[in-house]
Amino acid sequence: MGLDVSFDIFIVIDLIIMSMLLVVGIALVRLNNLFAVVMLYGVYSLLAAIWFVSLDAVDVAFTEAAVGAGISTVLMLGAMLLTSREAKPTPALRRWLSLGVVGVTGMALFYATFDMPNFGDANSPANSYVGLQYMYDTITEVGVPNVVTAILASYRAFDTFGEVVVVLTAGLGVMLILGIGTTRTRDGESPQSGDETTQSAPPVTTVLATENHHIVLQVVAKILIPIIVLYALYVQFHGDYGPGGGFQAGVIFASAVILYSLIFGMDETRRAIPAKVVQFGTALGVLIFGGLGLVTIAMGGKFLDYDVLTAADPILGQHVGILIIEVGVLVTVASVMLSIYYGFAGRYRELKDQDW
Amino acid sequence: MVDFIVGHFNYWVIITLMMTGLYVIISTGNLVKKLVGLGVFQTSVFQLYITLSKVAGGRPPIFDKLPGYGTETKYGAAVDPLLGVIYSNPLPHVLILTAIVVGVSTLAVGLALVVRIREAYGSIEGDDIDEAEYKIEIASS
Amino acid sequence: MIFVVTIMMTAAMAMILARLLRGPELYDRVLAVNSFGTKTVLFLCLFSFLIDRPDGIDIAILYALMNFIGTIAVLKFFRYRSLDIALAQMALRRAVSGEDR
Amino acid sequence: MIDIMPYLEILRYVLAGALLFGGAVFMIIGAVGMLRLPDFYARIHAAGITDTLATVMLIAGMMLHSGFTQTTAKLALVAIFLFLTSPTATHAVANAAHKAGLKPRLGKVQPPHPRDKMKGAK
Repeated sequence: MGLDVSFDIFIVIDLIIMSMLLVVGIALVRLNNLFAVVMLYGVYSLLAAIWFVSLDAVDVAFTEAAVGAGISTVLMLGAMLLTSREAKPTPALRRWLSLGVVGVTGMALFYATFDMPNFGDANSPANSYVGLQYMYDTITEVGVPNVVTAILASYRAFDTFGEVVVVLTAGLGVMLILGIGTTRTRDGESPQSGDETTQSAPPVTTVLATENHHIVLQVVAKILIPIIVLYALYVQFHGDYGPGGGFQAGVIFASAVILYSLIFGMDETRRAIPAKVVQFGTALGVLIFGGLGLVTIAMGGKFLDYDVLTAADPILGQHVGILIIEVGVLVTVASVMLSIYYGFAGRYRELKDQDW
Repeated sequence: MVDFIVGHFNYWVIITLMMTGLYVIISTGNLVKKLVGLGVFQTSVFQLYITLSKVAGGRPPIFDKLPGYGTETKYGAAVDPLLGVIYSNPLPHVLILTAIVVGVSTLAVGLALVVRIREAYGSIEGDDIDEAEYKIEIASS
Repeated sequence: MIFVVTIMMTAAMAMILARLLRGPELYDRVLAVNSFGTKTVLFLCLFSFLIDRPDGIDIAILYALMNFIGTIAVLKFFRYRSLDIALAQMALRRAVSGEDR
Repeated sequence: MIDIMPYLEILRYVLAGALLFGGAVFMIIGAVGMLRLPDFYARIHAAGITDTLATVMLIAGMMLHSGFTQTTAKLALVAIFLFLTSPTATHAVANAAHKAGLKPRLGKVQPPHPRDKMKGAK
């Protein structure tokens, strides 16, 4: 068994994954209970992650599993909590009209695929020029076994820098729209707008009731959270040799803190990681990234050209440069995800432990 | 003919998923479900890129044992015997890696807007919002 | 050998997916998602054995953790605004399903 | 003294195959149970089978198959995490469902769920 087995043996697995994806996609259309829709979306991005693994895209599968199935489920649940739980069914006319539009677009795209290269074709235009050249150059110029990290962090460092600034801007945007949860603590009551339960709930502090309802969850969380953070660091530093890197590590770290806040409550989390630190962290990562760029210019190279970092051995300079910017990406992505979660968590009152 | 179908079957599945996402975006009035449809649509675009990058019989673009540094100059790299192994194309993976994280960031901003719309208009169904806006229009004019 | 086991694993995943789509109560769906996640972790391990690449197991470890966080999040958020709504709906559903729906 | 190493090698793979196959069979039993059992609290037992027994057998089979390598260490990590998280998650689901007032369907005289009526489920 192993890779020398002929290519078609994986078609069976691909077909199964694709059919499951289609089933979940169709189910997403028909469901109106938003909880079910959000959970199905988590399953959908998980199946997409499996498909990426079978398509040899291990880094992308890693990110899709961490981001798609983890963080976006929690964010959507946070948003759904503040909005409604049931979507209104769509009227029949609108359903048929949109089906028509979708059908026409689908036909056009379907027609467009006729002259696309066959699946897995080695000398298709996409696979034969730039991608191949990166494979050759990485050995000599960057010396990092994981070519994807080499391209992401070294060849396209400027593009990754721009992308980290995009993540920062998204964090700022959510902070401006939702605040970072300070509104709740200032007047003790979240600005819960008028909905069914309009009675202003008393300022709720998570009273650790005598008979604690979640002793099992708390014990397991106490065991798990340090391991998750350790795994995030492993993913961060293992990025050069296997799937991993700054983005995935940041998301895993953020989900560890989110798990802590889910079980121990928002006030404990705010005491552990105050909102100020999270805000500072979002900017710190970009500072590290940009700072390294300026350092390379100061040392005579171009912006984010790591060869000059260690004049003796350019390959070592590449390793050092990649590690530093991965730390920058980790800090920014983790703090942005946390600040977004703080923004959502700040707008609803804390559920007492014995209620769930 | 069969080779054509097997070769293009991935693209047809991806187009179907893309159209499912598009249908959800267009047909539903609920803003949160619209964002879920957008997520489905985005993921199908990522799948298209990654399907293009797969090379038949290839392996993930990670060198097992890093080959010795080429003695050649920086650009005339000696072709290393290790490269006899087929690897999939790493470039689309890089593009999609950043696209996923940017996608989640925009999703977060979108959800934040939905929350504020809910607090401003009291509902996140498309037509209820129009009614509320219409009433505000009438009240203010 | 591993290929046969992987195919059996996907069959089990398909059944769990059926329960996920059909599950009447939300808690059936939460259970199905959690069980589907566990099966996916094992599927990833098996699949990385099939293609002789140890990288798939990293993703399996990651998803074993993420699955737990997702389940806890759904459970907690479901209870937030539903203290009264859920009970009413469930009672109504049971009453309706008592007679003929 | 005959050299038994090759036989051990063969035994290892045979045992690995048996464990893998057994794990897969129990996985399918759990999945069928999940699908067919009438009530939420019954389905939790089906989920239990797959979370504990099938997982251990599959991971043990894979560990045997991969011998003493870094992959085995990673597999051990997967086993630990699965063993830690999935029973806790199932406990949390059951606890939440019970607190939300989901009553188990007791007694044989229970009217079949309307959905199963067409299939004539008893």
